[in-house]
Amino acid sequence: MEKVGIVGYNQVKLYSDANYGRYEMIFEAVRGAIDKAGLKKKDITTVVSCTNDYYDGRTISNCFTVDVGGSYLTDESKVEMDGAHAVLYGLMRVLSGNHKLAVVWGGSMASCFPYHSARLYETDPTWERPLAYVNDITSAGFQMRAYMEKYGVSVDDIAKVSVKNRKNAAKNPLALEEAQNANITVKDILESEIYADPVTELMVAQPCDGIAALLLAPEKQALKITDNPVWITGVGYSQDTYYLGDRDLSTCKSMENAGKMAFKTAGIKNPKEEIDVAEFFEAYAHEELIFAEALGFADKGKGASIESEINGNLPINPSGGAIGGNPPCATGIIRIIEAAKQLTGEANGYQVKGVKKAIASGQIGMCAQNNILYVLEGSN
Amino acid sequence: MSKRTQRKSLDYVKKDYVKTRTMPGNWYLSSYTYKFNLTHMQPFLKKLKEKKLVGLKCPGCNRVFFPPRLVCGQCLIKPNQWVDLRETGEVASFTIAYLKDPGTGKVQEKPMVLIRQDGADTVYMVELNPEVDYKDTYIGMPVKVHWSEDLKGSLADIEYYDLVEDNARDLDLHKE
Amino acid sequence: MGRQVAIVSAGFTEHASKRSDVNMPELISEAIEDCLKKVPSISFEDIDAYVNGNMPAFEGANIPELWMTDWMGARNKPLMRVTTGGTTGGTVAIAGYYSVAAGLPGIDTVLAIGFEQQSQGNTATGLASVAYGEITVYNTLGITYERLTRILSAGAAIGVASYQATNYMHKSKITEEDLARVVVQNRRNAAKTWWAHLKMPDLTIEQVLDTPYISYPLRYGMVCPASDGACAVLFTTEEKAKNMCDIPVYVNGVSSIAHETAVLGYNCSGSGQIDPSEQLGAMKSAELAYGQAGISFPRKEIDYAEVYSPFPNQELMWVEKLGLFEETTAPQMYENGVTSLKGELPICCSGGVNSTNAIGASALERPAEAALQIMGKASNQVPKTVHTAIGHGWGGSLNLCTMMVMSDEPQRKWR
Amino acid sequence: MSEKIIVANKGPVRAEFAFWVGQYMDKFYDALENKELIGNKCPKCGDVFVPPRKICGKCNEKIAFDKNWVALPNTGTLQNYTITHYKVNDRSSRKVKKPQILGMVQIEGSNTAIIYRLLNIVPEELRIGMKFKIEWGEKTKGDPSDIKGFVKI
Repeated sequence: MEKVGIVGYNQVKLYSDANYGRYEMIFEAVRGAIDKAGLKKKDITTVVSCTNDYYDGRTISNCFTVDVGGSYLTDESKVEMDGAHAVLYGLMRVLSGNHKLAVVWGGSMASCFPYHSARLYETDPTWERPLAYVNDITSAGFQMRAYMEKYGVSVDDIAKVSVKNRKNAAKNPLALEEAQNANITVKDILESEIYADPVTELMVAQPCDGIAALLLAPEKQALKITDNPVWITGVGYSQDTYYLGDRDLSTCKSMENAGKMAFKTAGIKNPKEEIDVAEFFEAYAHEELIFAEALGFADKGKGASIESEINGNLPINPSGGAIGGNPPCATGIIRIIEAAKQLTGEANGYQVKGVKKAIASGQIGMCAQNNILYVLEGSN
Repeated sequence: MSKRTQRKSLDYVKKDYVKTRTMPGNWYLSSYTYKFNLTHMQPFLKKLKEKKLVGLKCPGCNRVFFPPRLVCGQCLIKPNQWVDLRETGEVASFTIAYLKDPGTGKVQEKPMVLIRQDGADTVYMVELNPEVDYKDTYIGMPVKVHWSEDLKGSLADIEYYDLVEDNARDLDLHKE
Repeated sequence: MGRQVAIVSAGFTEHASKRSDVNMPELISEAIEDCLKKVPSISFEDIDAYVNGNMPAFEGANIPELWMTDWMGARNKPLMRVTTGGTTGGTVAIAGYYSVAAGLPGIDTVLAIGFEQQSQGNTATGLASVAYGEITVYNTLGITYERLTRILSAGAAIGVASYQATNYMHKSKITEEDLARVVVQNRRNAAKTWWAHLKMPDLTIEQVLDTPYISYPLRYGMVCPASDGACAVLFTTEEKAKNMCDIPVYVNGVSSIAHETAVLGYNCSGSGQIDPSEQLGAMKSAELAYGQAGISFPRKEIDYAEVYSPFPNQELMWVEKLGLFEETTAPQMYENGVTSLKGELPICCSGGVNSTNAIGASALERPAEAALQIMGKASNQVPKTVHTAIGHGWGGSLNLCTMMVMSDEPQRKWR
Repeated sequence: MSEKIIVANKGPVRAEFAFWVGQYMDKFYDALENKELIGNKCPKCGDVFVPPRKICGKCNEKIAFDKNWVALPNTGTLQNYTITHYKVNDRSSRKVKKPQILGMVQIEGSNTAIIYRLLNIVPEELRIGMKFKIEWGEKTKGDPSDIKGFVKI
């Protein structure tokens, strides 16, 4: 795969109930990204948006965002998955050689829709949906139990992930205020209310309001726009089967496949050695460990042994990850932006030292059914 | 919409399929909210109360938006110049809706129009004076704002649009 | 950068107003089966990635691809979902093209699937929900819901199309008979297409004009049905395509242009499309796609066109806007039989969207059918040899437009 | 311009849907109505699916409708469980006082697990690998609610 450069990005601050209109927020994100890159509207050749009809409460959710999203008389499309998948489509459009500058934006306002109901609409309507026993809440419980039971992982290890991410989020000014907590302890996490046993409320990435935008350009074009682009050198994505009863929830097959494809594309032989920082879309604390294991950073069941603090061996989610704020459809883009920030040295306050290669992931579906992984490299 | 209109479809070659049972599902839009920023609308609404029309002009492309618009898509900037507009406009497009009166069951024809205010570069949906016969509606028909008696500083201050008597009307051979 | 992409196969399901015998995944598995049947050398193992789409509000299921994984054979495979309303199918086709063109390692053969099972939901509510959010702004700004219902009673897609129809009729000075003629041609063509929905072999113009108005100038007999159905198209690289079928169809140009919405603007702001039949977006998308494909004289170079026209006035309008005919001359071409099956430039010989509209699949069926015409495998095959064809899609509030230009020869000099 | 004016408007309507279940599920629900459990078997790998499917995702093999049906017992093994106070439906989600215990139970003779409530059991008793049996609803209607839940054997 040829390199594609990230030449600009912008994310609005995450709020649980933002004092923003939807269009205003989209405009702020997109305009901000274009301004950051020092470009104009006419430089945009393609726009890929990421919204979801059931999150926005309207069919054709990209219909009215043409003006504010920068796609006026521009080659436009919409991906209805996670934001990271929209970046994939933007990447494909750039790689095809048809486009010089792709704007990818995505996000939604979780304060405006019944999140769990919208997730319930994902389930099999002929079998599971009428009774709603399978939903995003219960599936999280099943996943964590399967992981703990199979490998004998202690609940403390999982709570530690949430502690780390919430402490990291406190250093990230754009993270969700409710998730920022510099003084949180494992005890606080375990004593918070039960979400779906064994998952507790504070292990969950809380849905919130937010939009993020990203600019992609082919190699030569990227170097014209900025001296310091971040390169996407590898991508992999994969989808697991649907029924929870068919899957081994203690691991993540789709992340494994995505990792294989991404590392192969980027020419990474030994991810454990080569990757300096990881930004995962962990919808729940245990998913961070499952993902790290699926990618081979630790043996199965030993994910908690990774030194994932900011100054650790392999820092994971120095920005606070999805636990630091999870705006549906934007989280994946934000992960890529945060990984890019680490590579350019812009992660003020939570910068990891000496980052050369980073990974970022996005996911969708119950128990992370579909995963996508990016490998990013800095320009120096 | 469809329940109130008369239906008649054409026959076609049909094939029947095995009928299986269904499972119910709902999409409660009433559990959703829609957030909008209407700050840019306020000066416009204030002027309406004074029986004045203003549009928002984009400094990039000089298009005038009536009603005002948050962002100009062409330039991707927020327009910020207010311009005064006249009360007249013209029918840019129209269609006729056929609605069954729920009480009598009689079909009523109603013209639906898009009006472009003179001096503006956008069209918007409004009502015509109910006395205008649907057969008289045509593209390019000149119209004028009919103000509501009770001005509240809302869009309803423009109650409907009156037809402006136009001598050239009968010369338009191609009116629909 | 980039590489040549080819279509090697396309499959359909039977379309009907109620496919009550299957659920959504079973429906698409029928289309996939039909698609793979035409390329015997290909099995599920050879498909590297999937692109999917439908218009979810019509079925009430969010991201149904997750559930359908096994039925598509997509277990442990890359999958991407794209949806853009009416153009969903076109978008899916274009995403299928880009998936191959991008040249991501290991992704050579991509199956693009579009589907819709509209009988499961209420199409009118589904369509209207596009604007509910915007309508509430009108209410906030002082217009009562009662009055809003009156203003909007022309309703949703049919509403925007009828505005467009009046404008088009005004410009080209045609009568309703011209509109009915398009319908008759389409429905008679549909009768010869195995998967089409409204098959009316003996339809006449009088019969169409005998139906009541739905909203002027469109009558019940003129508008598209709401169908259940699915379509699958197989994209692959130039090298692989040669081994898969006799006549691979090369995709030489794609575009999907968005324009601002017609009739109802965002945030209660009115629309910049003063004349909804002007369609700058369609013109720009044609320009872009023809540019990529190296087509300078569309009228001469294109042998077959599938345009997305739920309403007859749109078919006339699109063929003009896409450069196939001069402005306002399309109605005459239909009258003279230029666009008929045996004509010089046949249009929508599958019956078009006017006869079969499973929304998420419709715009994918256009390039699919155009590709089959080039391969010579179409159900209602045109007698002349088709070298270059286009598949077009339209959606949103008259603001989204997709184009795909296909040919039996790869575009050698492309960029 | 002065202060920001944000309005949050409620949506007006709801859309109703009726999902066709397809012939495979229809047959399955017919059996449920008679308090029987059936599944179908992949002719290639021999995996048995409850509820039945048209295609085996593992071998991408089409399972013919007219054969491959398997009658299954109403007992199974607990594979996984969770406890939650949340109740979700199409309209909203809310917290209820009494938590629901949901179990993933693999029906004997099948290769997938189905998710239902576990009845008459306290969380402390739960162990993965426990045997459960189906508690049928009093009045069956031919839909998923015919299975009321699972009870410990």
